[in-house]
Formats: sequence, structure tokens, C-alpha cells
Amino acid sequence: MAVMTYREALNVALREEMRRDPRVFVIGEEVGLYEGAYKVTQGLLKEFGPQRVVDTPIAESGFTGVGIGAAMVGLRPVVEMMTFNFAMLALDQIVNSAAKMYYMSGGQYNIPIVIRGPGGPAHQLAAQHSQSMEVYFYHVPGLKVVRPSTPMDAKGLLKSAIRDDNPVIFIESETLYAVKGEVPDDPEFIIPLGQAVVRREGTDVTVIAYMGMMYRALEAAEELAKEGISVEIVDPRTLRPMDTETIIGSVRKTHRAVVVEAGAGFAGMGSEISASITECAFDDLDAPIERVTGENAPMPYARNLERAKTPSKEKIVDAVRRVCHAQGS
Amino acid sequence: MAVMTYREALNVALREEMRRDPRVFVIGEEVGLYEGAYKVTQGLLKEFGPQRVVDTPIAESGFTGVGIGAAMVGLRPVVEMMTFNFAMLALDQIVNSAAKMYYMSGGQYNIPIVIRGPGGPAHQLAAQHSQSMEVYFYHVPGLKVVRPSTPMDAKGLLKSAIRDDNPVIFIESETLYAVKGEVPDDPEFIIPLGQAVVRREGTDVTVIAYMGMMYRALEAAEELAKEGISVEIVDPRTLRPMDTETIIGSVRKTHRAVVVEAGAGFAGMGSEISASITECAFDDLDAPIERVTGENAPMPYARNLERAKTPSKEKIVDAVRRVCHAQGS
Amino acid sequence: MAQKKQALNIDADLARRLLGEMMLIRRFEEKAAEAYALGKIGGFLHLYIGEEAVGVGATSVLRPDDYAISAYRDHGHCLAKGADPRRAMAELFGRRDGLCKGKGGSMHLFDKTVNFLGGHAIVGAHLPLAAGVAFAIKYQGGDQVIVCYFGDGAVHQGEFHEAMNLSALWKLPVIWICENNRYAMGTSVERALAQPEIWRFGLTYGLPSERVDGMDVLAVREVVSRAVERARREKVPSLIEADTYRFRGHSMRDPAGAIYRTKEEVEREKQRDPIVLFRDRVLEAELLAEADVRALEKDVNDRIDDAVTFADASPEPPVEWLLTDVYKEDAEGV
Amino acid sequence: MAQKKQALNIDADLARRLLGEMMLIRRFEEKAAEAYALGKIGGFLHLYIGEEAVGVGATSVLRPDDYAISAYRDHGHCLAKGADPRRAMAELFGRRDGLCKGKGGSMHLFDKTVNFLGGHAIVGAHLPLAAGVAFAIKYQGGDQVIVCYFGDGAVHQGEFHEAMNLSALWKLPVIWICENNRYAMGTSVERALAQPEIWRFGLTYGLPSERVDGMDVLAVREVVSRAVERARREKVPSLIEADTYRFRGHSMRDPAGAIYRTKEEVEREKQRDPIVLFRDRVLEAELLAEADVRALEKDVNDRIDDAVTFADASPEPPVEWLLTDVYKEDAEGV
Ligand SMILES: Cc1ncc(C[n+]2csc(CCOP(=O)(O)OP(=O)(O)O)c2C)c(N)n1
Ligand SMILES: Cc1ncc(C[n+]2csc(CCOP(=O)(O)OP(=O)(O)O)c2C)c(N)n1
Ligand SMILES: [Mg+2]
Ligand SMILES: [Mg+2]
Repeated sequence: MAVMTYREALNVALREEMRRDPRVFVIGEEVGLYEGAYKVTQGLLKEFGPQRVVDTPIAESGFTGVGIGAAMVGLRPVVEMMTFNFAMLALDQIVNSAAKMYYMSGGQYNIPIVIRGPGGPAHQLAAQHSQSMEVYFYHVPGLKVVRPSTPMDAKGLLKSAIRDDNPVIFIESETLYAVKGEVPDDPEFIIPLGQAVVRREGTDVTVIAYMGMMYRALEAAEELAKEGISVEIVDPRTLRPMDTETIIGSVRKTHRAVVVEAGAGFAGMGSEISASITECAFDDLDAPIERVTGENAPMPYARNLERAKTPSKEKIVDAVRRVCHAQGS
Repeated sequence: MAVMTYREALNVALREEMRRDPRVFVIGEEVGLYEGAYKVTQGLLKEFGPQRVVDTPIAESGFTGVGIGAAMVGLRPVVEMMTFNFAMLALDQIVNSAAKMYYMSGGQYNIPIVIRGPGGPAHQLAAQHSQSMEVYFYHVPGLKVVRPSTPMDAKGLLKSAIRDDNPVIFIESETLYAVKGEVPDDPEFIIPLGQAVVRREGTDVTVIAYMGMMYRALEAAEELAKEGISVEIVDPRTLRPMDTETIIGSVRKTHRAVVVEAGAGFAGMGSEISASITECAFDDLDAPIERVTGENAPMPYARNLERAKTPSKEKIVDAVRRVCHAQGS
Repeated sequence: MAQKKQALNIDADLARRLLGEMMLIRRFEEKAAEAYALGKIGGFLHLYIGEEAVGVGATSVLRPDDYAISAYRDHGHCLAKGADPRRAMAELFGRRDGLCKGKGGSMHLFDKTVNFLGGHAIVGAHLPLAAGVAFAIKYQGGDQVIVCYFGDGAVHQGEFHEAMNLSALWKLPVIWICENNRYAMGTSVERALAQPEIWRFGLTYGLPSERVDGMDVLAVREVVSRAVERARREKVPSLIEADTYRFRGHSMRDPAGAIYRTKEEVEREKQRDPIVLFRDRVLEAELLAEADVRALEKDVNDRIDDAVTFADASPEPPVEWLLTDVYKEDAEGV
Repeated sequence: MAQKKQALNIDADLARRLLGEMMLIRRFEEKAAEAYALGKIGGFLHLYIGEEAVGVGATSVLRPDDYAISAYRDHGHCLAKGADPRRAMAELFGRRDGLCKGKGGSMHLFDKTVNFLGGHAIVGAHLPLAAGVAFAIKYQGGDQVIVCYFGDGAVHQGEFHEAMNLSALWKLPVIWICENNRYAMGTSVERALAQPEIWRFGLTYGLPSERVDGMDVLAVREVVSRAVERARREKVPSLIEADTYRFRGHSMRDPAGAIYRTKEEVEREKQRDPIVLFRDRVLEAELLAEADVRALEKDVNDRIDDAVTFADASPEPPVEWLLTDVYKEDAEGV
């Protein structure tokens, strides 16, 4: 195990997969000469040359379509979105071309593509550059959606995504790139898509959270431990397919659940998880599930408003307390 | 009250609002000379001329942006999406420009625009032309989202949408255009956005459904009535803002709920409604909420597969039965 | 006679092939229209009648390992590329033996066995895909090309610009063929493009660009052949505007004599029928005799009747297929 | 002297105004960079240093009721249009008295009082908005125009094509000004556009199109003035490519001497500093004296210092504002 940053873990994953499979190539804005707006592709141009590390014009729909077309005839593109905010411009290609091609063609053309880049709230990037983008993708049949919270997951899941035969939306985070953690050296280390992980064991309440929110939930759990509330934290890691089994398993144990997500709450991941827990484990629940979500506003620029927009440790703590005190009912 | 089709009701709404307010204009593909791909804009070019009924090239992002820009400086555009499937190409404009402008500008520039057209499953239009598109919009702060199920609602809600000072996504349905119903003649008749309606009163279970699914739910209710199950049907009409009060009120009465939606189920409207009922009325629930949704696949072309993809009366009936028989637990 | 043959610069075999393929497509479309009227085909049905010379002419200079991709008006391109009319018709009928198991339908024909990369129904969206296929060809060191057919309506879209630029910037072996039938649904080119000579757009990107009579199968053949050579040898993309016309409405839901064009215009354009013109030329050049043409006609009719019979006989797809082909899970990549 | 004055073809007042505005923008940006380093400004900060002649020259021929719209590198355009530097700086600081109440930030400056329609951060997306504003002007029977500034990077996007076509097709009073500073982040124009002479793209759509030295405020003024006249009187849109350069990095996170361009290139381009060039010319022409320039400089420095003080003093927005301005509910339309 080496200790490395989340960014380095992604870089290593790309490098290893490109060495392993000559069909894998990287394409996107500034991925080559500039080595990535967030330096995830650092050194790749030097090692693999301009044919496999392809700088593009600012044409998200165009170059995503190029990736999909290339995937139709045997390549395995990794398309970088400089940030996922720009993926909105390529959404038609992702939904109507990538996600449906295998189905429309009756199983003739699958699209082994990874579309990756940072997404989610970042620091004061304001309304158009600081959005939780996964909501546009996880609803879509034909897509897989990954949100890796740790360096180890970043590596293991990106490698799985690249080896997957389907379009995978892989959303990293500007705010996690510098996070350090242990990462296995083994180039055959992968983490299968669709497996949640229990980040912290507990007995009183299950908190489901990923990415930055997972870290906030960990802090909240420490604080709650002091008052005797034992929090179990489940990180889904893959949002689609969702590992409902692990989540339900945990809720069956704790009988209470809080879902945390950075994005706006209306019809988000929290809604889905809450609905599916209710469906599958209604009789196990001792209290209504609470959702702690981003406020229903665009992302403001001002620091204090930005802070207020995204779930805080305090809000998570409060929600957990409410859920736990509801036991009398 | 006149009896007219859903299509005519929309046409009348457009006509009345254009007469009432010279700032209102219609823009989109084939809205003028061709009088609308689905004839919703029939006769408008003749009455209002080419300045106010604007045919566009096939450039969804471009002409939606034109609408938004025009709305910034005082006009009130009604943008027609020939079908909502193509709105995916304009999603960046809708989300990043229209929905956020008022907020980003600190309240200086609001965007009074309506984006309308048919959406949802239609007859054998296959994967790219038969999608439930509301899911891409109702999550977004700054947007309102309407799905009118009847001719009266079509008229009353479209007029409200046009008078609203915010971007409103107004999704009609190919399969409802020919439906007939009573529609008030009064040009000042409007239905406020954000108000659900009880389509059928009942005491045993609340079914929440809109558009085609609402009609199927009505049929299911008739069948269930024969076995002594009394179904209340709530049609939200506006998905955002959602009239949670009416829904919760009904559930408080019936203690059971089934949510039906045509779109794929993962993280859809059913998830949101289920989660919010659970949150607000957990103790009133005698059974877990069930979601009856479109299957998690792209829309197939073949008639029989298409039928299997979308919720049937039978599936609704089954779900209601399950929910009602769960009372023992 | 020899002289006349020379004038056409093709031999009898080729004449028979080109004429036969155009007739096959025409017949396929006529029968599809009938089936639509009978309710055997649902959804949208866009016929290629009148435009056969473009797809047939272009495909006639391709190799089997070359690719083609199209929009929703795709039957002609798919058949020209070599797809079995029986399986194509079965797809239109939504049947199990259809090219796409009945899941795709008329707008989404795909046939991997002949490198036909589909039928795409979002106007403009398949242009970047074509660039991507060309990118992959170059990446893999191949010498294939891809032909991308699109309508004049796709030129309105931003993705046209992005695809032209990327293909020119990266020198990709793609031949862009704009089938300018003068209308995008009810919108004439003049009402949609500030500059309606579409081939000129290519020049802005430095692409070899030209216009061709899309009703003349040999002219199409010649122009595309030059473009294919450039693409194969030098990886230079080209833009070709084929001047053509659709004799029917936009789709079966749009009556032919609609408001946006006059009956006279349609009748006038029908004088340019690519099949009649070519048939007359080969007869005149005595490449084929009347009897040959009649034999061809019979053969084509038989094949299409057979296709309809086949499609009719094919069962609906099993309902379990609703949920197959959503994800590919046998993991080639691992 | 009179002769020299004639050579510049402007009077001392205008010279003072143009020079003063360019200096104001420069100073604003320098102070913003300082504040960024101090952590008073967060997020992305894109400076306009080196490009001042474009925004100032263009705006100088506009009327107050004309509109302007820009991308995320918007400070210069917003100030040139007449926004109060104090409120602009307060916006960068994320404060209550900012132009957008602190909600927009550097990339999203809006000022309705001077018809500045924002700061938009999705490359290419504000071009259709500009066409829409021009559409509304024409609809309302007005004779205003809109100037739309965008980078060379926006030309890569499909929306550029759609906006050019729509504006030309519908004859909209918009002046498209491409600020070609030769790079989109780290990508040179040559690495992004198959045909790198951007002004030529306009010709494809039949737009009057030309290139201008974007470091020469008078040249910009002249070219834009012609375009404004055409737009105002005949509703003819124009495309202008202004040849300019950014002296700093793409944003504060991109060091100036980055890998994608050489130090030598940057130094050479700095010799074209639009402020130095214009100052020297007006001094030489004796339109202004050294003392005038010094006075201007002092005035500009004072105003910007004042802006910083103002911004510093302005409180954070009240936290309740998080949820205001999401929907407008007083229903103008009813
Ligand atoms: C993005 C998008 N917008 C609108 C449509 C609806 N539509 C289908 S075909 C068509 C006209 C296209 O015309 P053209 O490209 O000229 O092709 P033709 O039908 O003439 O072959 C339109 C507007 C669509 N399919 N996709
Ligand atoms: C659609 C989109 N893609 C990518 C980005 C990231 N990005 C921000 S600025 C920029 C470069 C734009 O360059 P240019 O248009 O030349 O403007 P300049 O910065 O030179 O003024 C890029 C790629 C973005 N904001 N929007
Ligand atoms: Mg056409
Ligand atoms: Mg630039």
C-alpha cells in the first residue's frame, strides 16, 4: 500500500489501464499539453503520446460524441469533462447515444466509455460551476454512475469503470483531489461497481452519504458518539447500480436512517434511497427517514451563503438526533 | 363551458394570452407555416403574424437561448419544443441560463419564459423519441414544472405559466392531445401553479398519478371499487412546486399510498413523493408506499415490449391490493 | 453502342447492381408505406423515396469493411450497405427477427454484420459519432472510411459545426454527405440557413467541398469515390452536398402535398426520379435491355414480397427482452 | 499640433475618457489580484489585463440604452459599460453591496442600471442570449444594439454556429466581438480550430466580418462604430475579431508563464500594451500632457482604492438571502 492523494490515485488508475489495454485513450479539454485542468492526467501525454492523450477544442457535445463513436468500433475512451458542469452540453450524447445504443441496436453495439471529471460543490465557484451533477445521470437506464470518496476507491473504481462494457459516469470532486489515503499497488486491484461500503460501524442509526458529505457524516458521528449515539455510515460509492442490499442490511440493524447529499433535495438521491428503504424495510423502521440535502437554491458565490447552501456537520447531527429521539413514537 | 380537445385548449390559451399581452410570442420549429408538428399552434401565424409566431431552424440550444435573452429584456416567450426529447440539447440553456439568472444577478433579471411541448411515452416512437423528460427539470431550483392531464388544466395552467415571472417547463403529451373535456370560456380563467387536485375521492388508499398514468389509475380505481377498495386519486398537476399539502392530506385520510409514474423508477417523481410522504406522515402510514413506475430500460419499439415498459392498469391494481392487504402488519 | 457504354463509363454488371439496388429500396419503401397503412408498422416512418441515388451511389464505392451511419431516414442507407431486407422489414414490424430484435424500429436500424452503425433520430447528433468512428479507424491504423449521411436540417445544429471542425482539425477519414432535399420537415433551406449553399460551409473548415446532382447515381458515385480516395489515403475528410428531393411527405404523418411546398414543385421534381433517369440511360446506352430491367423488377418485387412475408411470420419479441440489452455484463474489457 | 490632433481624429475629452477607462480597468484588475492573494476573493478570477482596448473602444461608441453581454472574463466589459467599481469590487468580495448582492461573483457580474447583461461562465452559452436580446430589440421596434463579447474558445462550440446563423437569418442588431487572445486556457487557436482566422467564419453566414488590432483602442472604436451603425439602421449583425492578448494567466490559478506559451511570447506581446500605446500616442499628439496623465492615474488609483475600501466595509449578505431570488413571485405578468 502506498499513501497517495485522490488525484494521484486517479492518475495511477489511468496509467495502469492505458498500459494494460492499448484501446484505452484519454480525450478532453486540456488533458494533454496542460496535463489536466486539475492535473489528473499529469504525465500521460509524455508516456502515451498525442494519439492516446487527445486535447480537444471546447466542444463537449462534439468530443463526447467522438468518444461514443470510437467506442462503437472497438476503442475504450475515457472522456474528461473539465468539470461535470459542462457535461450538460453533452447530455444528449450521453443519454440518447451512449446509454441507449446497446438497447436500440438490439445488443449489437455496446459503448464501453468512461466520462469522468470533478463535480459537486467546490469553493466559491458559484451558480454555474458548482453543481451536483449526478442527478442528471443516475435516473437513466443504460448508464452506471460512480462517486468515489477515497483515494482507494478512486483507483479501484476507475479501473473497474474503464474495464466495464457500458457507459460509466464517474464524478470526482475538486474538494477531494488533495485528500490522502492508502492505495494498493497491485495493478490488478479493482473495486467492482455496485458495492457499497460501511465506513463506520454503529448500532443506532444508519447514515448514507458519499463524497464530501461522507466526511462530514464521519465528523458528525464522532460528535454524536460523545452523546452516546452510535452511527453507522454507509457509502454507496456507486449510485447506479445502487447496492440496496448493504443499505437495507444496515437499516435492518439500526432501524433508523438519515440520507445526506450535497445536491438540492427535491427528487435527488436522498429521495430514492429514502423511498427504497421505506419500500423494503418499512416494518424495520422505528422513525421516518430524514434527508439532509443541499438547500433548494442555485449555488451562491458569497462564502457565508455557500456554507449555508450545503449540509453542515451540525445539520447532520441535528437530523440524527431527531431520528433517534423519534423512537418513542 | 365549451367541450374541446386538450390540443384546442392549449391553442386557445396561447391565443388568449397573445391577445392579452403583446410581449408574449411563440418560437420554435414548425410553429408557424406548418402550424405546429402537433398543430397546437394552428392559426396563430395567421392571427399574429411572423413577428410573434417565429419559425426556427433546428437549433434547440440556439432558439431556447434566444427566448431566454428576449426574456431578459422584457418579452415573454413561449418556446415550443417539437417534442421534449429535444430539450436535452437545450438543457444547459434551461438550467444554467434560465433557471439561475434571477439568482446569479441578485434579483435583477428574472426570466419569464415558458418552454412547452409534448413529452412522455408516445406510440412506438422508440428509445430517443419516447422519454419521460420531467426528471431532468423538476430537480432544478429556479424552474417550475407543469404536467397538465386534462383540457381544462391544459388551458388554465398554460395561462398561469405564461403569466408567471419564472421559467416554466410545461410538458404536454402526444397521447392526450385528442382527449376532450370541458374548458371554461372565460379568458381570465386560470389555474394557479402548485395546486394538486383530487380527481376521485376515496377512503382506502391514495394513488398519486398524472398525465396518462392518471387515466390508468382511474380505470384501476373502477376495477378496485368492485372489490370494495375505495381509491382516492390525487393529480399533482404541477410537479414543482409540488403541492405536498394536498397529497399528505389525502394520505392522512387513507393511510396508504401508491405513486404511479410513466418514467423509469430510479430517482424519479415517485421517489420524491414517497420520501416526502414518509417524512411528513410516517405515523399515519399503515403500509409502505409503493411505486409503480416505468421499467428501467430505454423505450423499446416493438408494441408488446412498449406495452410492458409502461405501468399498466393491472400493475396499478396489483400495487393497490398489496398496499391494502399489508394492513395486517 | 460501345461509345454509349463509354459515355456511362460503367459495365452492365454495375449498371444492374446500381439500378437493382435503387429499385430494391424503392420497393421496400413502398411496401413499408402499405404496411404502415395497415397498422403493421407504428411510430414514425420516414421514406427514402426519391433519394435512392445518393445512398446507392455512395455505397457503391465503399468496401464492406467501410462504415456508414445515418439519421432516422435510414432504410435506404442500411439496405444499400447490404442489410438483409427481410430483417430490415421485420425490424419495422417490431418483430423478433428484426435487425435490432424489434427494439430499434424504423428510425434505429443497425446492422453490425455490414458495418451499418445506425439510424439516429436526434437531428445532428450522429455527426460527432461519425467523427469518432473515423478517429478510431485512424487510431487503429486502418484504411477504412466512414460515410455519414445527414439532412439539410442537421446543418442548423451546433453539432454540425463541431463535427466539421473536429474532422478537419484531426484529419479524420470521414465523408460527410448532406442529403439536401430542400426541406427539414416543413422548413425550406432558405428559411433556415442564412447562407443556403451548404457545401460552402465546408470551405470554412478547409474541407474539400462540393455539390453534386443527387438524382444522378453516377455523379454521386464519382464525387464520393474521389472523397473516399482522399479519406483512405490521406485521411482528408470531405463535405458533399447532394441535391435531392423527397417525393413523399416528411413522414407518413405528413401528407406529400403539404402547405410548405406546391404540388407543381413536387411534380416537377418527380421528373428527376433517379431510378427512371438511370434506367433510361442504361437502356439508351444499351447496357441493359428492357427484358433485363423487367427481370430486375421481378426479382426486386419477389425479394421484397419475401421480406414482408418474413416480417409477418416473425413473432413478437419475447416480453423478457424488455430488460435485456440494457447493460452488457460479460465484460469484454476485463 | 493641430495636425497631430487630426491624425488621431479625437478630442482631448475623448482621449481622457478612453485612457482613463482603460487605466481604471487595469487598476481594478491589479487590485482584484491582490485581494485574491489575500483570500478576500475566492473561486475563479479571470483578469482582463492586456485586453482593455477592446471593451473600452467598443463601449465608447455605444449609447447607454444599448446592451452588452460577456463571458466570465467580464470585469472590463462591465466597468466600461458604466458599472460602479465599488459595487463591482464588492461583488468580487462576495458582499451585500455587490452588484448581485454577492450571489454572482466575479464570473457573473450583472448591472441592470447600465444594461450590462452579465457575465456567463459556460463557454459559448451567452451567444444565443445575445441574439435573443437583439431579437427583442427588433420586436419592440427599438434602435438599440447589443455587443456580445466572447473568447476565441467560444468559436469551438456549436452555439457559436447557431447564434451566427440565427442572427444573420433574422437580421438582428448584434455586434459579435470575438476577443481573440490566441488561447482558450492552454489551447492555442491553431490547436483548436481547423481554420484559425476567426473573422472568416462570419463570411459563411453572409455577415460583414473583419479583423481589427485589439490593442489599438481607436481602431476598435472605428470598426465597432461602423458595425453599430449597420446594426442600428439596417439591423445587420457583424462579426469582429479583435486581435488581443492576455498578459496574465487564464485565471489566478494558472501562472502567467505556463507551459502553453513562452515567456518570450508574453514579453513580446506586452510591448503591445494597449494603455501604454494609447498614452504615448495622445502624449505625442499633445492631446494630453504628462500632467494630465498623472492626474488621471491618481484619480483612477483613488477610485479603485475607494472601491476596495467600500468592498471591505460591506458586510456579508444576510444568510436568509440564500433562499431569496430563486423565484420571482410578485407576478409582473399577471
Ligand atoms: C434535435 C431534433 N430536433 C427536432 C427533431 C424533429 N425532426 C425530426 S426530422 C426533422 C427534420 C430534419 O430534416 P433534415 O435534416 O433535412 O432531414 P430530412 O427529413 O429532410 O431527410 C425534425 C425537425 C429531431 N428529431 N431532433
Ligand atoms: C462549456 C465549457 N467548457 C469548458 C469550460 C472551462 N473553461 C473556462 S474558460 C475556458 C477557456 C475559454 O477560452 P476563451 O473562450 O478563448 O476565453 P479567454 O479565457 O481566452 O478570455 C474553458 C475551457 C467552460 N467554462 N465552459
Ligand atoms: Mg431535408
Ligand atoms: Mg481566448
